[in-house]
Amino acid sequence: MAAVTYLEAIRQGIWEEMERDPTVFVLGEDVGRYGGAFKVTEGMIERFGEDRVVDTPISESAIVGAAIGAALMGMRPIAEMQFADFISCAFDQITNFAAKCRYRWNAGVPLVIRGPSGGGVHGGPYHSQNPEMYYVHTPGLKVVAPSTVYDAKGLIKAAIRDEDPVVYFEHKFLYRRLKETLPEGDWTVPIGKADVKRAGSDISVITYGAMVHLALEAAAALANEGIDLEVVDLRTLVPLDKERILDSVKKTSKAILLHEDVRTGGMAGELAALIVEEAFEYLDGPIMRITAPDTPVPYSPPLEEFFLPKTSDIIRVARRLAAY
Amino acid sequence: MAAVTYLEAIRQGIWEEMERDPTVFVLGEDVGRYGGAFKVTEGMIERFGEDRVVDTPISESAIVGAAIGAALMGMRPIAEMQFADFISCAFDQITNFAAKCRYRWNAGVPLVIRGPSGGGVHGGPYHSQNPEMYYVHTPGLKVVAPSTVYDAKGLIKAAIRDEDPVVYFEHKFLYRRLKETLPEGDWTVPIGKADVKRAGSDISVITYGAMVHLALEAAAALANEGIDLEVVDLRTLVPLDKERILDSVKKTSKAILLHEDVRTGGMAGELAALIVEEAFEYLDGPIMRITAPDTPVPYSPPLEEFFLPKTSDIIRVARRLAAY
Amino acid sequence: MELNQQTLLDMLYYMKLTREIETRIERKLYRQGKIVGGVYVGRGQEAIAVGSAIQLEKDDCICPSHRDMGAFLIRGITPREVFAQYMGRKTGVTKGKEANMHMGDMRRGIVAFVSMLADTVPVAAGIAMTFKMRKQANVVLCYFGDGATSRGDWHEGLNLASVQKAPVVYICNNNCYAYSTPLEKQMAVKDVAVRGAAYGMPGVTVDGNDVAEVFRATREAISMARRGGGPTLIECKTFRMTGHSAHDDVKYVEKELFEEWEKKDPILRLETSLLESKTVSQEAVKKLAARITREIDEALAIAENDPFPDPAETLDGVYADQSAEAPLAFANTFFSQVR
Amino acid sequence: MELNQQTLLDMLYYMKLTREIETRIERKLYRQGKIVGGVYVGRGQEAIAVGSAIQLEKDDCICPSHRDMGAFLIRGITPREVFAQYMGRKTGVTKGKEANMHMGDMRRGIVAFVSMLADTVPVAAGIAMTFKMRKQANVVLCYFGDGATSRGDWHEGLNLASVQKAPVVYICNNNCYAYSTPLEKQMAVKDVAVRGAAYGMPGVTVDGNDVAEVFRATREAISMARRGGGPTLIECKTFRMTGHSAHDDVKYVEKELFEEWEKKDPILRLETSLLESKTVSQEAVKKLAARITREIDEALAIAENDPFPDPAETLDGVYADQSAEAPLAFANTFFSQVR
Ligand SMILES: Cc1ncc(C[n+]2csc(CCOP(=O)(O)OP(=O)(O)O)c2C)c(N)n1
Ligand SMILES: Cc1ncc(C[n+]2csc(CCOP(=O)(O)OP(=O)(O)O)c2C)c(N)n1
Ligand SMILES: [Mg+2]
Ligand SMILES: [Mg+2]
Repeated sequence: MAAVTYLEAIRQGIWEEMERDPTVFVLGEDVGRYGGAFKVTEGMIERFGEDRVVDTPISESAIVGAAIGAALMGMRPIAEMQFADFISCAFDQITNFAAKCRYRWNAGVPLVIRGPSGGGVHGGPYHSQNPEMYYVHTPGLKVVAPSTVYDAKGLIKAAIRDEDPVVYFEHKFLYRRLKETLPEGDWTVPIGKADVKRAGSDISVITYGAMVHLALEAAAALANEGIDLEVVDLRTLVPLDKERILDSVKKTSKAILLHEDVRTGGMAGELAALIVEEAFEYLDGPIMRITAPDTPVPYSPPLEEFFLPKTSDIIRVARRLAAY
Repeated sequence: MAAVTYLEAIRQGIWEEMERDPTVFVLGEDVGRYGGAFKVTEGMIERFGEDRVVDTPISESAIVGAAIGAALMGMRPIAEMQFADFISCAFDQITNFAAKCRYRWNAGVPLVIRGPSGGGVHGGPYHSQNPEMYYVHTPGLKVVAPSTVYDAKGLIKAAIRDEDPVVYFEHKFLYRRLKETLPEGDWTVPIGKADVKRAGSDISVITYGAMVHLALEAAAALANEGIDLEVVDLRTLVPLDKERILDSVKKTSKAILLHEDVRTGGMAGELAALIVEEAFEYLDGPIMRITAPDTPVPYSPPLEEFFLPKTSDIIRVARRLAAY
Repeated sequence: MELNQQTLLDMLYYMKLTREIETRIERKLYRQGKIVGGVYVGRGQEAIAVGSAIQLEKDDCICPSHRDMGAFLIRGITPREVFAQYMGRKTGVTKGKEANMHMGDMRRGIVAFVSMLADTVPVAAGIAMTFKMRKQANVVLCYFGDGATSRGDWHEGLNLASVQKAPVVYICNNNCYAYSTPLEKQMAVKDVAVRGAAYGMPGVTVDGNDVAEVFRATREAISMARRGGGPTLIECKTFRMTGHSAHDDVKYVEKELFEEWEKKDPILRLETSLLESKTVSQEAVKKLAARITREIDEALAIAENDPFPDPAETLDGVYADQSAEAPLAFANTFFSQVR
Repeated sequence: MELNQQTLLDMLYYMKLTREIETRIERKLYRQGKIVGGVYVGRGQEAIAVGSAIQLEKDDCICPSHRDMGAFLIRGITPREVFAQYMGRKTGVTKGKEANMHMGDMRRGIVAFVSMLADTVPVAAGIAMTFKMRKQANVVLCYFGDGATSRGDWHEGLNLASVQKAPVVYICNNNCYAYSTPLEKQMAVKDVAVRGAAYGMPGVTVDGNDVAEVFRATREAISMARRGGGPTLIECKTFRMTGHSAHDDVKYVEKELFEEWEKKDPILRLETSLLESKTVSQEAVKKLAARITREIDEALAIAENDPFPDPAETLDGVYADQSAEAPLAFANTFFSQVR
């Protein structure tokens, strides 16, 4: 088996599910002949035809609305947002319609909304966002953010098979930068399970998405100094794998919460609350957040560089926390 | 001076600002002759005319969009959402346009978006929401949620005068249930300042909106048992009055974080993170969250009753925490 | 479906049943404090839902809005379920989770309304696209008011349905008001139907108080949709013979307008024409009224004694694995004839 | 404004300036890796922005979209600012905070584009409503592509503007594609202009590659708007003579289409007609080209040496009290003639 990129892994996952299950289909802007702005759906229209690879007008709200309609009928639509930033235009359909159908009237809406999120490519304020918290905060949705090629494939397949609406944030910085040889056969990565990407004994770094790789870099750097980081990759933000998180913190007694998203109201807050509520007695130091600052994502390289959390930030904070 | 309700206080505040400043105007659905679904704008069209009290089509996104356009021109629009739930339909304009104008191109957008939020009136999933976190998590917005008649008036006036976009959530349960005699003259309540609604020494209950009253009830009840609650009313969620919050927790060493909004990704997470980050050494017990569960707001009375945080919840948790 | 005597009688039944149920809810139960939350009724507009939904077949779908009680009844929601729904009982269609007109059940092809007006418009397009993908000759009827046509989702939904030639019929009740806002403050056109042309779809205006006209326009649109001809926008001119909701004193509408439209009452009109053409006798009409009263009395008696949901159910059903019972997707698989 | 010789010459200048700046950006700077982020140009569409914006007066406003460079230039954005903007420099219009076409400056009556297509459409309505409230006889020109008309905000904005009789002119560049998506997959109508009727506003279609036609249609719409007659929708038929952005190989467009439209090039067309009518000499055209090259060379030389913003500026300006300088609201108070 040849190694595939993160992006190819997502394509493979969708492709396999479309082969396996005739109710799976894709819709979005330019997903057909063009294969999508990032080429995630490349080749699909040739294989599966126009009925199952639907080019839409620029109507994010209607894309999600139509996906809901199809899902109510037992289909399994995958709606692409050309950039995750544009999911804002479908916010109402996602949070008020898709998220609440099952609770309100016991109607399942097994759909996936996916798109490229994240910065590091000089996309500026509207092509770099990390919109996960808007959906994490909405009961009824599941939210997924894979950090590796393996997880990207396994989670997209699991998302498609899930009975509930799943918002799947892929990280565009990782699209072509990661490569991995994947196992053959039909396998998934379960939604709701975190993954310890590196075991360690001193500090738990709890994170997800592209930041996982910074955490691993920091861990490698700190190993020389005798600071042993455990890197917990959430993979799924909702439902949250509380057990795995708490186990890790109970073991290390110290936690760094790391995300690329802005700070206030970010995932780190939720994690901090969970930890102080349920593992207070185990804590040997303050819980530290490393996040983007509370600003839009700026465009110019020195600004974006400043905005994004860096490996050096993790190293600095970990040293301080280790010394606490 | 006669006592006024929470609702009347908001009307007074808007009215006074409209008298004071010709750039202030109101727009929204049924705000004109009808005076708004809850009558907040009653009488204004007769006083200020159709140009300054604008009835709009059912177009939340355009209402906010038009408010942005007017604000860019130096006007101070106040956009009413008939129910705060419907703010979802304007999410993109608020988070991507209004919130980011100043940062992106140094353009001020002094507008207010206001509407009735919250449950307790059997409104069901779409007339009971507490959507504050979607806006708290968006840099560039300020978010306000008054709990008293005094604060409601003082904060709406401050919001109108603010140079930045302010999302102002009024609580519909309080509209006609609270009454207060207000001081005469022109005064405001500063945005960004929390208020200790009851001083106490044992446990800080940090909260906002309608929940403040539950906290005060609980405090009264627990006083007999020798448990002395301090009730900190945030009033403003962004910018957060970190100093006041930390001062309180440093004094009491214990904190309960209380809100009507659902739990995951809620304000309590942000507060917990702040406290463990900055006041870890002062903590004498876990930080406890009391919130609505992670579900939509159900309709039937026994369900909604179960859903909403109750005074008895606070009492129970406070007792446990006091004994910790 | 033919517009024959039986159909006319069926329509009379459903229109009168609608009127009586809603009258009971608005003027009795609401005032008695038995209704949980708000009440919106479709008094004077009954011909629209009934004249259209009556023609649906087994696997068709409806997306009703907040004044389309008749459509629910035709799709098999029983009066007892309706009352239980409005009183927040466990036996309501949504088991107490949801309010009044927000009834949904995919087994009966009914999508639950979402308060955000026009949100069902693109959803209806998606259901219709599914019919097309599956090569099922089914249709969706999607209902909304004049006010809802101002929302972005309305536009996106109609446009998508049209580009996709999806088998959906969009039915607007133009009752001259959106809450207190008259048409001229909502749109600078006189007829909502002209908006069809913006999507390259037929836009027709009919007298919404004439059930036969509604029936015929819908029949044509349905037949075009089933044949793969794509969507139609039907505007039914009517008038809201109440306040916006039960608590609205509706001072903003001139009395004369109510008086004028009272004369155009769709039920009165159908009944009169059936009597004049001797399709039914006075006797039969009386019997029908009595039957309806009986049905409603019985339903209400049961519903009033129906239990409230258990508080702990608050936590159920946010996700599939928490659902008390099997999910109800696969709409049409489970569908069974309702009439 | 008269469509006289001077105006035609001014328009030629701005169209050519646009073309040259964008060519420099797309074919030189981008390939040299000097541009930060993506590049969208309006090659072949220059007549639209120029033929319309040229007519604006002091306190008027524009809401440009991503292929309207000419409108920025006419409103006084200098080539140096443009280059600095695209290279992420502190001297760019947005000081490095924002990307390429997202330039805005209320002092010059320019609203910065937001990527979410059509988001400026209701904003333009709000600006125009303000003119009306203040009884200023000013107008807003709001630009967008064919694809943007599918968005809900487009609908809500046009409807609101129309109900409010707000002085705004909505200008659609219909360049036959939205990214890779051809018109027939976006809408079931042939002309975007027909959508005007849905809002009770005039909808006119013009040849977008004929700057005089664009000029005349806009002049009429502007004059109607200033007189209080409300908004107009102008559709300018054109063609995108590039890929969607600099990285798009545009395989989905037939070569023949490019060849066909090449012949309709708006600059060539204006130049030829000015030469044929002897309004300008060959000599003058050459001089104009040389002047533009010189202006651009000079601007670029400066911009390439302009500093990047300081990293710490990342944190500035989210809120008013953090702004390094005074906020720039009150658009028109500060406005000064730009040409
Ligand atoms: C997005 C949104 N905004 C506001 C409301 C509040 N609201 C409920 S019904 C209504 C008026 C609806 O008018 P119309 O669509 O004409 O329907 P009608 O009630 O006249 O049948 C309004 C404004 C809502 N439900 N959804
Ligand atoms: C809401 C939204 N969805 C998707 C995009 C991505 N996108 C950028 S430009 C574009 C095509 C725009 O087409 P059109 O409006 O015709 O303008 P053109 O580029 O042809 O001038 C798309 C899909 C976007 N910017 N905003
Ligand atoms: Mg209406
Ligand atoms: Mg285009």
